[in-house]
Parts: sequence; structure tokens; C-alpha cells
Amino acid sequence: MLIVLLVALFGPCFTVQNPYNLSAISLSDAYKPPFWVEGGELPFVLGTDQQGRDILSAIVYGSRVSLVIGFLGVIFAGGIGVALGLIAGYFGGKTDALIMRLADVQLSFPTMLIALLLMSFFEQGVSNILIALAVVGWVRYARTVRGEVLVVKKKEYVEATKVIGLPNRQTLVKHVLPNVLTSIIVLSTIQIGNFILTEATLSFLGLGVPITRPSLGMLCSNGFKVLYSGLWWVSIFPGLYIMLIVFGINLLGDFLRDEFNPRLK
Amino acid sequence: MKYRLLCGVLVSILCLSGGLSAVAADRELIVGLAGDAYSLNPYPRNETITNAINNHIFDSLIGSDNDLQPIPALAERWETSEDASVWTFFLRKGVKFHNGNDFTVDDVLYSFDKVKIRETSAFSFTLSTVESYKKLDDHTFEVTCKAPNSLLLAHLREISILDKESCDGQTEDWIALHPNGTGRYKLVEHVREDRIVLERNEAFWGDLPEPVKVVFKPISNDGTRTANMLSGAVDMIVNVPVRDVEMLRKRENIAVVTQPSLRIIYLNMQGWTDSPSPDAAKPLKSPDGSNPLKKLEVRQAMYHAINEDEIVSKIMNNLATPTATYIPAGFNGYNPDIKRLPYDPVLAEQLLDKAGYPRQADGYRFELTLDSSNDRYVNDGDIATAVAGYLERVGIKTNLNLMSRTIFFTYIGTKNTEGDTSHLCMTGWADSGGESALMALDLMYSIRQDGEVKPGYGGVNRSFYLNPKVDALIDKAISTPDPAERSKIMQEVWQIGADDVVYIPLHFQEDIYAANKDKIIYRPRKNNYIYAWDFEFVK
Amino acid sequence: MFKYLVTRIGQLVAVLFIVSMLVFFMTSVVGDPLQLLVRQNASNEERQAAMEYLGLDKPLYVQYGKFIVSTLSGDFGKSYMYHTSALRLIAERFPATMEIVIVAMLLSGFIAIPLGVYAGAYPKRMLSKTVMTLSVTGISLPSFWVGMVLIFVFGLHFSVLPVSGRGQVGSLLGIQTSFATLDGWKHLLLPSITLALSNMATILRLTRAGMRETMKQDFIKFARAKGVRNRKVLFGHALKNTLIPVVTVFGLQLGTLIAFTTITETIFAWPGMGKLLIDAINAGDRPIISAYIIFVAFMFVFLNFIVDLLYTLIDPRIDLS
Amino acid sequence: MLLEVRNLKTFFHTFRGTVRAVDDVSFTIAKGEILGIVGESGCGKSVTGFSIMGLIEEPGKVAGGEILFDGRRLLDLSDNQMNEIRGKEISMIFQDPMTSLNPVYTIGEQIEEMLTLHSSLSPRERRKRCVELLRSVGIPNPEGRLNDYPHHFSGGMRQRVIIAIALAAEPKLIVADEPTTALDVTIQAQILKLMKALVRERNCSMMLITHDLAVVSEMADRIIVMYCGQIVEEGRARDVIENPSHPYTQGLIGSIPKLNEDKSRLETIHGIVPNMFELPEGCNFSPRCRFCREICFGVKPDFRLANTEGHLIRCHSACGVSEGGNEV
Repeated sequence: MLIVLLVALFGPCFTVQNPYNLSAISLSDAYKPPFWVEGGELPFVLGTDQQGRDILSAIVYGSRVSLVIGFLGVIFAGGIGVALGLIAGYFGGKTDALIMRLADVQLSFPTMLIALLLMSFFEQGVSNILIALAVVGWVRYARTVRGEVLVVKKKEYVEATKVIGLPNRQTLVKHVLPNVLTSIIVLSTIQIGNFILTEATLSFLGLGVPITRPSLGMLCSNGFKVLYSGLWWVSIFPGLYIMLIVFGINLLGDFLRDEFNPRLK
Repeated sequence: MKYRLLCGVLVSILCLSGGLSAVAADRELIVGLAGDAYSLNPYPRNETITNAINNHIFDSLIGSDNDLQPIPALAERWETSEDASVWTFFLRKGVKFHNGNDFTVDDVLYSFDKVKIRETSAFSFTLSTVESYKKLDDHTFEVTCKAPNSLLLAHLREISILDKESCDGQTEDWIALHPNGTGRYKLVEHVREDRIVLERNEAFWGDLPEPVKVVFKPISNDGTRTANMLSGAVDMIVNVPVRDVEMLRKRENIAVVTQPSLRIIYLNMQGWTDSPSPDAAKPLKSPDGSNPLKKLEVRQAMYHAINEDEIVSKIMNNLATPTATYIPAGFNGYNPDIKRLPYDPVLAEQLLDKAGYPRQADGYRFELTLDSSNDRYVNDGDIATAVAGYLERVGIKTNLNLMSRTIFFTYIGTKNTEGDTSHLCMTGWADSGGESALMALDLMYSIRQDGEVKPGYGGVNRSFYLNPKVDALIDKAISTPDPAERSKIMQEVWQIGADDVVYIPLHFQEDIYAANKDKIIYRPRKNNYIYAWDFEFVK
Repeated sequence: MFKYLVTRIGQLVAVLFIVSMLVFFMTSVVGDPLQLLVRQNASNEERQAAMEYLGLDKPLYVQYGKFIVSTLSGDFGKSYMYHTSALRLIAERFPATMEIVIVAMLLSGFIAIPLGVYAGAYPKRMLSKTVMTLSVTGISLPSFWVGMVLIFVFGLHFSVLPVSGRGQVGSLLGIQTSFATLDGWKHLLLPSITLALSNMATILRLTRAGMRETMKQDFIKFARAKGVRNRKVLFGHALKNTLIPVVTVFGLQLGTLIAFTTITETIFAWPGMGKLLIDAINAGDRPIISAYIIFVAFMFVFLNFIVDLLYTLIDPRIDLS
Repeated sequence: MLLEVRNLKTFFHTFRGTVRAVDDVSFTIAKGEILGIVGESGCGKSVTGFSIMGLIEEPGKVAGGEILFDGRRLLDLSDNQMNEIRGKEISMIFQDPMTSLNPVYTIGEQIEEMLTLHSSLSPRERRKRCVELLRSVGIPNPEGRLNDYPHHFSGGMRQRVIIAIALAAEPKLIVADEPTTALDVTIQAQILKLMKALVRERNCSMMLITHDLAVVSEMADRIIVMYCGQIVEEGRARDVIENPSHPYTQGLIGSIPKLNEDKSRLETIHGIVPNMFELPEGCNFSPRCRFCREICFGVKPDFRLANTEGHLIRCHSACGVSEGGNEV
């Protein structure tokens, strides 16, 4: 995980080209295989894609985009979702009904439509994707958290806080939240991957990040078009890197959960 | 509807489970298409796949040969007045609809009436130039045009003829579910997005096509279509992705058939206006605030800066033809004298300097935004990216604005429904009629930022090209019935367009098909319409 | 309970109302339905006629009023693309989508939950670790990728399963379905697996996390002390206590799959609803989009109602009213 | 002898080292006898209970010794065989009634599960038996409450339910792990009384694990005092309570407040329980012992007879024997 982060942060200093700079890449380098395969050559260690972008450089830059999308997406979606879920589950009644029906409304709209809507208002870009992900992603958190809060709030230690007159906000943050943390962490580790993939899918549908600033997902979906033609390196490497990231995040998530969950000790 | 579908399904099961033995299985054809027919009512949608499938079931008065030139179909022959304004058509006799009804003039006039209803017909434009039509006898009728119109045949070609007797008084839905034409094939079943099954109409008036039964399978994903071809689940596929061609060619039993299509990919530049795209998110910016695209040298420089050969070889895998003009060779109005401006970045930079746009301190001359779709044309996103790269290298800062076709066409529309937003965009255009004058009418006829110069003309003139001389030539061509003479006028029009660099043409896409060569031979049509009668069985 | 039901139905109406408004707003912004009706090079006159035909020339609130009135009478209008009733188009496609979704959900339920239980109960074992590692693949591979690879491996390389499309349908209990024929099942398998894969990973991980906590609880030890067999302890006592988040996500996934299987259906040329939606969105086909989304909203409200009921069945401590 | 534990060793292997939670513990329980095991938390008394039940979980492991129950070696039995014994022959009562009952099943279901597992009664008979059991543990309106869930019950009532479950299959031995710790004092007394009555009535044995000497003194026939995984004192209840011989036991007894004695301060045992990873070389109690001598730091003490028959202590300095526990 650390490696992934380091690569994302400092990798750009070491890449052979800046894949975002259109004048730096040349079509004449398109579809070069990795250097160990016949026809491949340095400095394109992992080969090049359809625009002549060095895959390795593109992965390094792309991972920054993807990580930003994954993490910020989870922070936004999770932040909204957890807060609303806590409130809905804890207060119940009309508040719960309102929030949950809002969730139902939200669920009915496909990510794609929302992304399209945003695109027709704003320019194509990462912020669009983030808004779309947050708008779509909070529901899952809210519903999961709410479900658990419904159980937790009936527990004695929570009811006890009412007796001692603790303000609701403190009860929620100090006593309810820690007890639903496991699901949140699990969900988040899954969602980061999910968001990176959602972005890939949006790219697949032509609604993702700008083609000049490819994310891992976009690299992967670009390359996927030529997978059957034997140009495997274009999509395999970004794909593997996504797996690596998701795997790292999951390890991190497991660690966090074990570390902060007193119930597992 | 459901009941009918159900029946269809049941019938097909019966067929598949043995009843089919009556039909020679080796005369059966399965084709993987890129999409489904939207409706088997031929009028509401005007779209390639829908039209092609409906053409199996329905005939028109006029047919097309392989070069898209008109040939007799339900109309056996026709006569025209001197100035091409009054046309008389003589219908074929003894033709029957699938349900056994006779084909007469009444059916033609009924169909014409229906076609004109804008609410339910996408073909109303075909009769917009027609003043009136009247029945002379059961098999003869007369059409009077508003103005001399040499293009009537090209338009009538698009009108499928319905059976008045069975359709009159029925709803549009009913007509769509009970397609009844005079065509070579009858509908067996249509399961939306899954298959359309047709069987040969043994009572067809002309030569019987070879395939006895045809199954069209809509498979919209490129990779899946290729996979179906590889697995042998289909006998032929259309729109093969360019990158899959090499791999398919290596297969012993698969033949890849390619043919230059009518679709040209080109760049539009707002070069005839002082305030290009004021509503764009990132408007055009030049140091002195002028519109650089107005300068011929700048347009020429951009032309010179683009290495089209490299685009074709690297992005299109050599499956595209670089072009200097907008219609393919061999078509009416083609001008062989027009040549591409060669790739020459050095010359491009000189031209830009000369035009008064030297490189500034930041290394750039001026700033543009290139709008393009990324899911409409073959590898459109990649082509646009490459173009932006070439422009950057001669010092033109190029923002790339790629979008889905869903919003792209509204965004760049000449009608400016959402404001004038695009000064440089990459689009494609094709005229399935293969008629130069029709194409120029849309592409070259003057139009202004604030509206049409002549209603219905210049519909996709996104450069806002203004040239009365060209307008006059186009008007003249349309009223010239003689194809050879018309061709000459059009050659002049295209020459003027090329000299003015109205657009930067890139290439013609190639239609690519893959077929099972042990079983069939396919001769593609120029307009990418798939017809079962273009297939021949090997054995 | 009755009162609860009435409230929920009231909420349903409110949800549908809001959804209809949003849908209307979105479809009026996204996509240009005129593209379907008129040619790109159409004259202004043609465009104007089409606008009038669609009622797009009227102010937005008038359009919305009309839309609501016809929607209330169950008429979502005719699809711009297909020129036939939007609702019927959806109904036509619904069974095909349900088929792959049902199989996918059964697969993920019957594989992921037991594996999750196992991995949660014995986190240190080799098998658990393998399962967890593999499940990462499930959530880190895009579905279009998985679909293509499955087609490549099973459809082309081994040629054991058909590449795409829906197979023969047969009659089962009076319903036309792929479940009734072998060919149908063969066609079902790959798309269902593609759908199931990412679901499985999510459900597996949630189950495991819950199980790990539950297994530390006293009542598990108490159950063991009662002499309850291991399997019964895991699936009888522990699992039921971890089901709340699993059921929540299961419900969401089920709804999402039914509503938005777009990619998988496209890749497998499966004639389901998801493909209809994406085509409609691409074309700006307002009647289909609005009918579809209102249908989906209805379904989600219903599904979430079921999930809430399940909560009370699973955990008696939960009191919804 | 119903239960005979010989040299039981249960270790926990963690990556920080091995914890000898139960180290060489031997004792017996006779039929109908109530044995109290006393000690501070972490002394290994619960682990001993779980070892007998065969419920030691990773990373714990029974490392040695023998457990003979009714003539059978429990440690040699498979998990399935153990399942036949658990609940039916040895049942267990847990410390916290709030968490021991599965919250998602009715108490009827939870009692019935025991009967389904360990009896051949018909469903109707099972139901009848459930009602009887609930009534016998003093739950009012037992028929009506069978379908209630644990959260409908108060803590004391839940413990009664747990006792009912423990008794359901007529076990020969009940292991009660701190059965009253989580309850109010008034309810504690009721529950203890109930347990004692039920055990006596059914003539079964009981192993009562607690940190509360007062509880043990009322209930037990014999007492074992554990410290750091080892037995430090063992004897008849009366002997141990009235005449505690090990300094640790003395400390424990001294720290119980007594109503009839006027004292400004309670006695405490100074120091804390040693780190289980680094036990002292000699006597485990040596760092905290008031009577500690040189030898105590170097050599592990062995059992010695205290002044009465069957009263054993593990201490070098038997000096504490006569002095009682009242020194400050």
C-alpha cells in the first residue's frame, strides 16, 4: 500500500514522459510491446498504448487519478452516508422515513444518467466523477449504517447514555459510531475499489475522465478493446495495478478494523 | 403483442426442434448486426439497421444497384418531363403482398400519404419537394414537383410501400407488429434485442435470393460480435473493430471483407465569423482577440500540421482511406484533381507566423478547444487526441473536449439550441444516397451564426461557410436532371471548398465485415446496408 | 402493522412524485430527443414541427403537468426510439433480466455467505486466506473485463458455452423462461457469473467481518457449551446475528442488478432491461427513461420495505414503528 | 469421583510469548458436591472451566494433563463426542446473562434447542418441559414468556433462563462461571439460593467459578483458590474461609467488608497481578506477599498440608497459618 502511495506521489519524477502532455507523446510509438517482448524497446518498459503513451508512465499518473477518485469518493460518499445513516437509524420515525425514502429516490437513478447530467453542466473532469460517485455512493453507507444502528441503539450501553443525559450527538459519535465501524470499514475498502471500477465503467461508456488524463480504469478499458488482438499489455498492466491497489486497501482496511475494534481483541 | 411474441417463440422452438428439417439448413444465414431494428413499421425511424431490415420485407418503387444508382423495382419504368418537374411511373403488374393482397397504385398513394405525416414518419422530407401526385390508372401514376427536381428518384428510393387494404385504419403499433410488404423476405419472429428471423418469400416478383432463412442477431458490443464470429455462432458480422481485423484474418475459415464507406471524418472550423463560439466553456483565445481561423493561412497550416497517414496506420490499423474531398471516388461529383495538403509541420509553422500568430512567451500562438465525440465514430476519441497532439506541436494550444454522443451533437449543433459552443469540432458525415449535390446542400450551403440563409439548407455547415457563388452552383446542380452535367457543377463546388479549406478532411472510414468463407461469400454495399441477397453460398 | 403499511404506501407515493420530477428535469437536460425524430441536417421547420409533436415547445411546467397526468393514468407515452408503448417495452425485457439476476443472486448467496461464514469463523486458516485474496479479484476487476475474459475462456477457448445471447426459452409453470431448457441454462451461465462475481466479493467480505465479531460473543460460547454442533453454531447462532448488514447490501445489490445490469447485458447481448435503459439514455428517449426510472423507484421502495421487514424477522430487537 | 482433573495445563501461544493460563492444576469433584474456584480475574479459573468443556479456542491449547469425567478421558474425545457430553452431562452457566443468550432467538427456542439435542422428547413434550423448567427457576407466567426474546427480560430473569437451559438436559455437572457477577446484589442472593436449591434437588455437582469469596462461602462444599494459573489453596469451604492459610487467600478474605466490624479502611492486597508473560522465578505471589522470604523469590513452592485434613496450601512460609488475616 505504501508503495502504491509512494509511486503515486513521487513516481512522476522518474517517468520517461509526461503522458498528459500531448506534444510529448508521439503516435509513431503506438502499440509497442513491453521491452522483453520482441519488437519492444526501451524506454517503454511496459510498452505503449494506442496513442504512443508509455504504459508505465501512464500507470504512474493514472494511479494518482484513480487513488484520488477512490479515496475522495469514499470520503465524500462515506461522510454523507454514515452521517445520514446514523441519524436515520438513531432517531427513527419521520427522520428515518425521510432519509431512507430519499435513498430510494437516489437508488432509482443510474450512475450513468447522473454522470451524463453533470457532464452536460460542467466540463468533463475528475470533479464530475467525484460528485457522481458521492451522489450515488452515500446510499449504500446510509442503509448499512442505519440497519446496524437499529440494533445498536437498543443495547444497554446506548440506552444508558440517555439516562445519564448525554446529548444525542455525543451518544451517536462516541457510543453508536464505534459499534458500526466494522461494516463501515469493510464497506469502504470495497467501495474504494468499486469507485475506481465505476470510473472505469464510466470511461468504458465514454463518460469518464478526459482521455488526455487517463485514469487506471480508463487505461484498462481502452486496452480491453484490443485484448483479443493480442495487445495484452495495454490493459493487463493497469488491470493488475488496480488489483494491487484494491488488495493493498483491503489489507489496510483489515488492519484498521482489527486495530480499532475492541470487540475483536 | 405479447401473445404474438409468444407464438413466435413457440414457433421457433418447434422449428429448432425438428420442424425445420423441411428448410435446407445449409441455406440458412445467421448475421451478427451491431444493433436491432427499432420498429418493423418502416416509417417512424430513419436509421441504417432499421431501414436495411425493413427493406427485406418491404419494397420501394425504386431500387439501388451496388453503386447506389437507381434501378427499377416496384416501378417498372418511369418517364420525366423536360425540366424534371413532372414524373410518370409505371408499376409492375402481378405483384402480391405477403398476405396475398394485390399491389396497386392505391397502395403507393396510401404509402405516400402516410409518409407525409410528420408525427409518425421520419421520411416526410422525401416528399417535401413534391407538389402533388395523382393516380392515372391501376398501375400508373404521376408526380408533380414544386421545382425541377432531379433528385426525386433518390428520394423515392427511401419510401417503403405498405399494403393499404390491411393497414388502413390500423394503429401504428399494429402496423409495426404485422409487417406486410412485397419484399423478398417474410417475418417469422422478432424478439427485441435478441433476434429477427426472416424466411424467403417464394412468391417474390424478381429473382429469388439464395438464403432460405435469415436470422439477424443484434450484438452491440464489438468484442462480443467478434467472439461470436470466432465461435461460429454467426456466419457473418458487421462493423468489425479495426484492431480485431488482423487476428480474424489469421483464421482459416474467416474472410475479412473491407470497403471504403461513405462516412468521412473531418474537422469543422468556425472560420467565417468574428465571434466564434461565445458560449463555449473554453472559448477560442488569441493574443489580439481576433479569430485566427478566419485566416486561410491558419486553416492551411492546421491542415499541414496533421499527419493523417500516421493516424490511419496507427489508430485505424490501415483500415481507413485518407481523403482530400468529401465523396468517395466513383461517385457523382467526385473531383480527382483535389489533392491533400501534405504533412509538413515546418511549413505549417511558417504559415502561422505569416498569418500573424507567432509563438508567444509560453510557446503557444493561440488557444483552441477541439470538441469531439468519443463513442460515435471508429476510434473517434483517439483520433481527436492525436489531432490535438499535432496541433500542439506547431504551437497551437489545444484543449480537448471529448463527450458522449448523447450530448455531443446538441453541443455542436448549428442551430445553437444551447448557445454557440463549438469553434473546432471533429465530426463524420455520410450520405447514403451517394449524391454529391445532396451532400453539398447540407455541408457547403451558406448558413449564419444567427440562422439559416435558405430554409433547410446548410444544416451541418458547422464552419459557417458563407459563399454565394457556391450556393448558386448547388441550386443549379439540384435542378439539373442530367447526371453528367450535374457531376461537373459539383466538381467545381468541391474545388472551391478545397481551396478555401472549409473543412479539414481526414479519412473515409472503412466498413469491415467478417464472414465464414467456407459457407458464404458476401459482397458489401457502399452504404453499409446488409441485404440477404448480397450473400452467395459457397456450396 | 397496518398503520405502518399505510405510512409506507404514503411514502411510496411521495418517492414516486419526487422521482418523476427529477426524471423529468434530467431528461429535459440530458440528451436531445429531436435527434431521434429529425435528421442532423434537418431544416428549422422540420425541427419546429418535431418540437411541437413532442410538446417541447411548451414551457417546462406545462410539459411536466402533461407528463404527470398521463403518467398517473399509467401511460408513459410512446418511446421515441421504438414508437411503441414504453411500459410494454420494459415489461417485454423484464423476464430476461430477472433470469440472470436471480441466478446471480442465488450464486452469490449460496457461495459467498457460506464462504464468508467459514472465513470469519476461522480467519487464520489457509483456505480462508485464499478465499479472501481471491475475493479481492472480484472487486478489483471491471465487469466488462470479466465478461470478456469469460467469453474468451469458455466460449472460445474451450467452446463449452455459447458466447452470447439468450438461448431457447421453454415453458415453466406457464412462464416462458430460459430456466426450462438446457440451452437456456447454458446461455444464462456466463452473464450470471459475471454479475455474481463482484457481488460475491462484497457479500463475502461483509459476512466475514460480521462473523469475526459475532464469534467472539458469549452466546456463541454458550451455544457450544450447550453441545450444539459446530455447523449449527456457525449457521444457526452466529450467522443470524451478522445478517443485518448482509441483508441490507443484498437488497441493494438485488435492486441495482435488476435495474442496472447495463454492461453485462451489453457484453453478452442479453435482451434485458439494462440494455434498453442505456440505449434510451443515449438516445434521450424520455418516455422509456421516465417509465423505467419510476418503475425502478417503485421496485426499490418495495425491496427496501422487504429488507426492513426482514430486519425485524432477523433481529427481534429492531422495532420499525 | 465425578470429575477428576490431573495436572491440567492450558497454554496460550501468542506472538508475544506463551501464557501459562492454567499450569499444572489438579482437583476433583465428587457427586453432588459444589466446588468453588476463587481467584482474581486472569488467574486461570475460567480457562480451567473452558478446558473441561473442551472450549478452548485458538491461540489457546490444552498442553497436558488429564480430565476424567465419569470414567471417560475428555481430552481424548473428538469434537463430536464432546458435543454429546456438553450440555447433556456437563453444562455451563456464563458470567454475563446479557450476552450469553442469543438475541435473535426466543428463549423458548433456546431452551428447546438443548432438549432437541440431548433428549428424545416429542415437540409437545419439549414444550411442556420448557414450561416446567422456566417455572422451576422462578419465572412467572412461563407459558406466556416462552416466545419472548432475551431483550424482553431483565438481567436476573435472563440468568434464571440460562440456569433453566443449563438444567434442561439433567446434567451431572454444571460449570458456573461467575454466575452472579453481573447482577444486582439483591438479585445475586436470589439466584444463588435458587442455584443451590436446584443443584441439591437434582443431586448434580457444580463447579462454581467466582472472584467473590462471599458467594463461595455460602455455596461451596469445598474451595480452590487460584493465582496465576495455579492452585494456591484448597480445602473444605469452612476451613478455607475461617482459617485461610495462604497469604493470598488471607488477602482476599481481608478485602471483604464486614458489617459487624468497624474499620475505617478495607484491607487490600498491595501490588498488581504479575504480567503473565514474565512470571516471577519463584513463588508467583512473592512480589505481593507480606510474608515473603528469600526462598520465595527463588524456588516454586509445593503443596503442603495446612492444619486441617484435606486443607492444602502452596506456600513456603506456612507461618501465616495461625496468624489469621487480620493484620494490617
